[in-house]
Amino acid sequence: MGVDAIRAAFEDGAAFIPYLAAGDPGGDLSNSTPESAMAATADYVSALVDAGADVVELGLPFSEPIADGPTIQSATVRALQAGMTPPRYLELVESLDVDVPIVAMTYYNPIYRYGERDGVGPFVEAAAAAGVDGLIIPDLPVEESAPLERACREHDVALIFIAAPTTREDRLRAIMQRGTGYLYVQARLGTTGASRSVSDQTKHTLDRIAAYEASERHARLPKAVGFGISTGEQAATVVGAGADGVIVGSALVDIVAEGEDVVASLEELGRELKAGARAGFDRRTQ
Amino acid sequence: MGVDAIRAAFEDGAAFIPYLAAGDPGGDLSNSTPESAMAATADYVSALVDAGADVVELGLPFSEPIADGPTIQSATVRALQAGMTPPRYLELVESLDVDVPIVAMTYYNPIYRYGERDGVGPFVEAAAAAGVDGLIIPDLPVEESAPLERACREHDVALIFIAAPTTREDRLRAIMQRGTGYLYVQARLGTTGASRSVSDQTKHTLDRIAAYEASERHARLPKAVGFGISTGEQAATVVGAGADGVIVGSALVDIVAEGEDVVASLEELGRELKAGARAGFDRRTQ
Amino acid sequence: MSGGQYGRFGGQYVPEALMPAIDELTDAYQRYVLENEAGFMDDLAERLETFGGRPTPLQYADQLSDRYDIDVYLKREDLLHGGAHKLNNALGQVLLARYMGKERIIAETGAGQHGTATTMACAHLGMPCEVYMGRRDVNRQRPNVFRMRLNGASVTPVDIGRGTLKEAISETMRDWAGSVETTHYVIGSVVGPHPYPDLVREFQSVIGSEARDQCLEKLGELPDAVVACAGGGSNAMGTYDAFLEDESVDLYAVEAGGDSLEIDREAGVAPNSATLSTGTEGVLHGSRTKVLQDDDGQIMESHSVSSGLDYAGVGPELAHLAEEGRLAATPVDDEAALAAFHRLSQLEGIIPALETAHAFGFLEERGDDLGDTAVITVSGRGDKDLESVIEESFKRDLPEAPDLSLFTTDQGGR
Amino acid sequence: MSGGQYGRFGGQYVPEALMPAIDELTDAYQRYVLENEAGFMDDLAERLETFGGRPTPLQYADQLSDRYDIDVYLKREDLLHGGAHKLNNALGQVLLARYMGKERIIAETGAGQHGTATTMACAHLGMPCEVYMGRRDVNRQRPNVFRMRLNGASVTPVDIGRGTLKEAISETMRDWAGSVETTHYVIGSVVGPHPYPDLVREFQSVIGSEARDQCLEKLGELPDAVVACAGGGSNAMGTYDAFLEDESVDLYAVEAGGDSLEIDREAGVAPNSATLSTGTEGVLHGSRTKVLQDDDGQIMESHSVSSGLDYAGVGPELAHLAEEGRLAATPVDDEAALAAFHRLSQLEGIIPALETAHAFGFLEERGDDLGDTAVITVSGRGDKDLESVIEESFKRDLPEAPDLSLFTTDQGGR
Ligand SMILES: Cc1ncc(COP(=O)(O)O)c(C=O)c1O
Ligand SMILES: Cc1ncc(COP(=O)(O)O)c(C=O)c1O
Repeated sequence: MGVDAIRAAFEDGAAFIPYLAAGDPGGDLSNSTPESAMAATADYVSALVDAGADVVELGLPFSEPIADGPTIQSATVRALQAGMTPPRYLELVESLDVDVPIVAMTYYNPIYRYGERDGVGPFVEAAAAAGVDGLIIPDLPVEESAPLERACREHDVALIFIAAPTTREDRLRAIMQRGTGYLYVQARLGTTGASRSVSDQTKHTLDRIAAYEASERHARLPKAVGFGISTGEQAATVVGAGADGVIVGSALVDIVAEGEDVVASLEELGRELKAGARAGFDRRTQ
Repeated sequence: MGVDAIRAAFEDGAAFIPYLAAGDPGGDLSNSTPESAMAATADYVSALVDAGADVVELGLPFSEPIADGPTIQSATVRALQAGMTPPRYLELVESLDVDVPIVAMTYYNPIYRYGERDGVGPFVEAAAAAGVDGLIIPDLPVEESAPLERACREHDVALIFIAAPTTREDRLRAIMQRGTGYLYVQARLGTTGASRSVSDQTKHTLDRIAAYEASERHARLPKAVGFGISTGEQAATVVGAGADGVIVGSALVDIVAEGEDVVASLEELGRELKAGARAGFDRRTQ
Repeated sequence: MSGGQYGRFGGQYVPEALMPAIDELTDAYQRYVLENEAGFMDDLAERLETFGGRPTPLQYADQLSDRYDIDVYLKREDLLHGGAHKLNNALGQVLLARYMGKERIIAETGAGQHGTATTMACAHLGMPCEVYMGRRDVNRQRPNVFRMRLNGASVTPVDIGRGTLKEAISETMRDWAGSVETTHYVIGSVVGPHPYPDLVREFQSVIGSEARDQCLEKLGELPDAVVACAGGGSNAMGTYDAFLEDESVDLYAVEAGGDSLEIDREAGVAPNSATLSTGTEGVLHGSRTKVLQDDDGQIMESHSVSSGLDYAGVGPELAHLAEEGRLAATPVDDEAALAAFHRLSQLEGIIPALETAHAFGFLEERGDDLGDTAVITVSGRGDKDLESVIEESFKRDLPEAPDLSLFTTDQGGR
Repeated sequence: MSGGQYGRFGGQYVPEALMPAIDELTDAYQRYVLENEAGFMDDLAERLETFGGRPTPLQYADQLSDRYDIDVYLKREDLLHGGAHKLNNALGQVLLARYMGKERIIAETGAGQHGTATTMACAHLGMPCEVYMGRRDVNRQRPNVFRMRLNGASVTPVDIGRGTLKEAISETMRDWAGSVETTHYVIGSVVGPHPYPDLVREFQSVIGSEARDQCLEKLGELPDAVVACAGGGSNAMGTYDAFLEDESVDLYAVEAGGDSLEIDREAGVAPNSATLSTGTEGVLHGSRTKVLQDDDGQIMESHSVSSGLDYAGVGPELAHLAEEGRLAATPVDDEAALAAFHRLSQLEGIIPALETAHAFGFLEERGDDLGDTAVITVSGRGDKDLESVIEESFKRDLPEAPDLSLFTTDQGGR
């Protein structure tokens, strides 16, 4: 596993990457224990993998999720209330019985504070051991990422950066050069959250990245688009516009929050999304 | 009547001078008309004269009675609500069937505003015609009294000034020289209102006035003490200390306010006060 | 005839018991204030600077100047400690009382601004203090009641009459009648018996003298118009004093037009407090001046949405200057004042006292014919008025007001 | 490594989407603020003077000096327009946003002082403005909510978490993540990603540089101690900056001790906001600094009776200076702060903000060993806190508090 496994997950050109908040017990907190919440997450992950997920992003909840919209904020609150902690998170990852890469998405402070000494080393080491293949840290721009890059390189964990619609050439260059695994292309400005339409910005950003890639010689990084994708049709549009995969979070988290037939519903939406991504790929390569 | 009548009223050396708020209907306002309130005041005045009053002070209510304490303030409010006005006040005085001098006590503004033109002339003329023998204006120090003095002289109305415990020699001189009728000796600092004891200040003030009189050659002015006298014993003390009369207001206004057996109660307290004043005079002259 | 005459107005119509104290004050005014005995005025100036925050700025108002196409300058008395021009006088008088050896301070208050200024000055100078305030004003100006109590002063609500400034002044005079030997009465405006109108004007004249200097320095010339709201008139007289001799400068006194200028003299009710505009000559609270009164000389209940202007009298010197034509008195009604309150808050980022807002209501009405440059005194800030303004704006469905419904009902506990 | 490092602290831990705006701001800070391009700093200074009321006085506090037998000087930021030091920064940033061509302003607020300062600056400069405020703070600081609305700004209550400053900052960052191209985020303290801690300190440093000049002018020498309350730390850094090189001057940062200094890291609750004293290193709101956090790196809910200090982080430069020993951080608890609030109100006639009151609680505890002369910044006035103080004092039966029972229950309708 590790960085290569993530690259491999993009082989069919239309990766489906679901996001779930780890340990989110869903709507009804009253009967949940940390163990039951973790077990539920494990079931949901399996369902999504069954539906065709190529990579799974698992959120490690942080109390100040500044990059997240209301849906994922609420999931974060629920997960924390249900008892999710970094050690339990790693336990959960270790317990997963799936053969797709797992990417941990969290903020800088919990990984900085993990373990006996300050600094990101202890977390990355433990995460790699538990089976985490990559990291996404939305509040970590390239300016601050050197220590984490070092630790990730040492433990063969991908460090996935985000490219935003506001990211200009010089920053894009740094992000492309320093990121590993895949490039998280933020579909639109704002925070995470499902939206009705995929913005023109997405296509524009993908084109800019493609142009940049064409002008450089280093290895190509898969581009997965996230922020606001919730339907198969959107997935198709995005992949059709040049993405190598789609990241879907809030729409799935909503299903967990509602708490009814979660496994079946996740599987259903997962299939739709994977199918959509494939359809988009077909459209583009026809 | 007029100035001389007032001087004459002090002949027995122990004048009893009751104060009432004209047109004060007492406790229950609901059934009162201006006429009934005026008739009541007339009855009360008669009762007090029957009890031995030598002069009657009748308050013409003013909306800002800054020199009055709560008791007379309330009477003022009642009288105004019952419809008392300067013209009605003069009607009331004219209707009185008593043969003691009547002194109008009020503030400067109502008399200044009376009649067609500004200035005190119209009021003094009308008041004299209605049978007012003297005026007490608590917010008119000698500094501002020239116009009123002129009008009073013209119409043979006494202008009665107040000497306060704070009044020093130079002011006392001006007050004694310019006042007519009698000198209102304020028994203590503060506003009008019954109190339990007659203060040492009273004796002190009376002594100062006597010393001043002894040093001057002009005609002696009777000294009536007011502010806080409510019992025969207090009247006796005050007259015993050198006063020529006592002025009693709040204790009588209280009886009107209570509204029960007013005539009989006024007469009873009136007799006690007159008897007290006489007893004080006897004590002093024995 | 007494001192303190302004034409036909002024005088000393007070009980004999107070006259000695008035004489003493006249003497102290002469010595300490006019002659700077014992360095009194230097002491005061130093305290006004470091405790009070003087000088206050003269600010160019970008947005208002645009709106009225005239250069509008704001004299920022709202920045004074306590939030209004009132401190100039209160600190002056409390300090004077200390120089005079007085042991206790009493004061009346309407809006509570004079009361808070006085209690702040008393705390600063270590003087015990009691403030009388009409019950209605206690309810309208609650934050100021709290401030006075927090400064360690007693606040005595006055339940007589309609419970506004008039009643509070009368009640304070009653206290003084009993306590005059040890107590100084800090009157809050250019009203009352001489020497108060002079004394208060003198303490407040720092407003205009600073403003005049600032004009000369910034503009190189005098303004065409000087505008101030007037209740008792201390803000107005303090603003005008330095300009009185400058004949090219027009002076405007903006009064509280209340609900209406119609006065029902029969019923004894004035639905406004525009004494200069609608009053008649009379004697109130120690001086001869313009007064809102009925045909019998009874003082009427006045009305204004702003407590600090809600008074049936006005300073005698203002009455005189108005009669002489040196100043123009113009009423601005409740609604125009409220609208102006919102306008200033939104356009200039200055939330004015409701009293002050009247002056800006005048600017809205007359801004276009005031010449090239106008100076307006921002006599105070509006923190004390927030609740009233919200309520009154809501009642009137005022288009200028922001929607506050989201915040006015309590949303869950604290 | 990014710019904006203070020893181990500082940095730029923000989403990529914001980085271009942060870079743009860094550039604008360099050009306009540090190099006075286009006369920006002159424009700001002029506005701070005429709109804001600068310079603020340095006042000798007679009664406190007596009480502690040390010369106590008060730097009177409470006299600044809006009632707190916050305007120095808010006006600076809003003006900077205008120079940068931004069209909209967003801000977070805790006590509402930064919010009102920002809305006032926005009204003054004609900028649309939206302020995020925790629901709990909306309820604790109602007058400030009204003031912001009256200035024409939107106020958006934040219902997440405990509804205080931390949540408001997070929410404002979320808004910014979506609006960054046209919008400037006016952070209210020396927190957040670089260049904010520098930028805010620079705008606030006028406090200390004035105070230092005033000391030299009045005393002919520097003070021995300089005291300021610290929440995020803008008042403290603004006060200290000019004194940093003066080694003889001791610097004290007074933090909110809340109910207790015991932190329950298991339960994730800090009954205080004394971040320098009880926090640990972490990354919050864009910078590496001292943070109140549990063993898992989750940010804890902090507590203080004063909204403006109720924050789980602190400026990175303060964290660095505290670690280096250049300043001493000392907590003062809720009760001592409330007592100090009453003490200052009664002894000096200055009603301070509850935040500010903490600094005076420190003076009460340590006044006798601060040397000969101390300067304390009165960071704000207490008008916003009246209701809270009354309630909290009553709850505690605080002996220093005046009796307010006569006035707190409504006596008859309005
Ligand atoms: C802010 C403000 N302006 C004006 C006034 C009116 O008083 P004066 O006319 O004496 O200035 C008051 C009175 O309380 C006030 O608080
Ligand atoms: C008056 C006052 N002082 C201090 C503070 C604390 O903030 P800072 O530490 O950034 O100065 C605040 C915050 O709102 C405040 O309003």
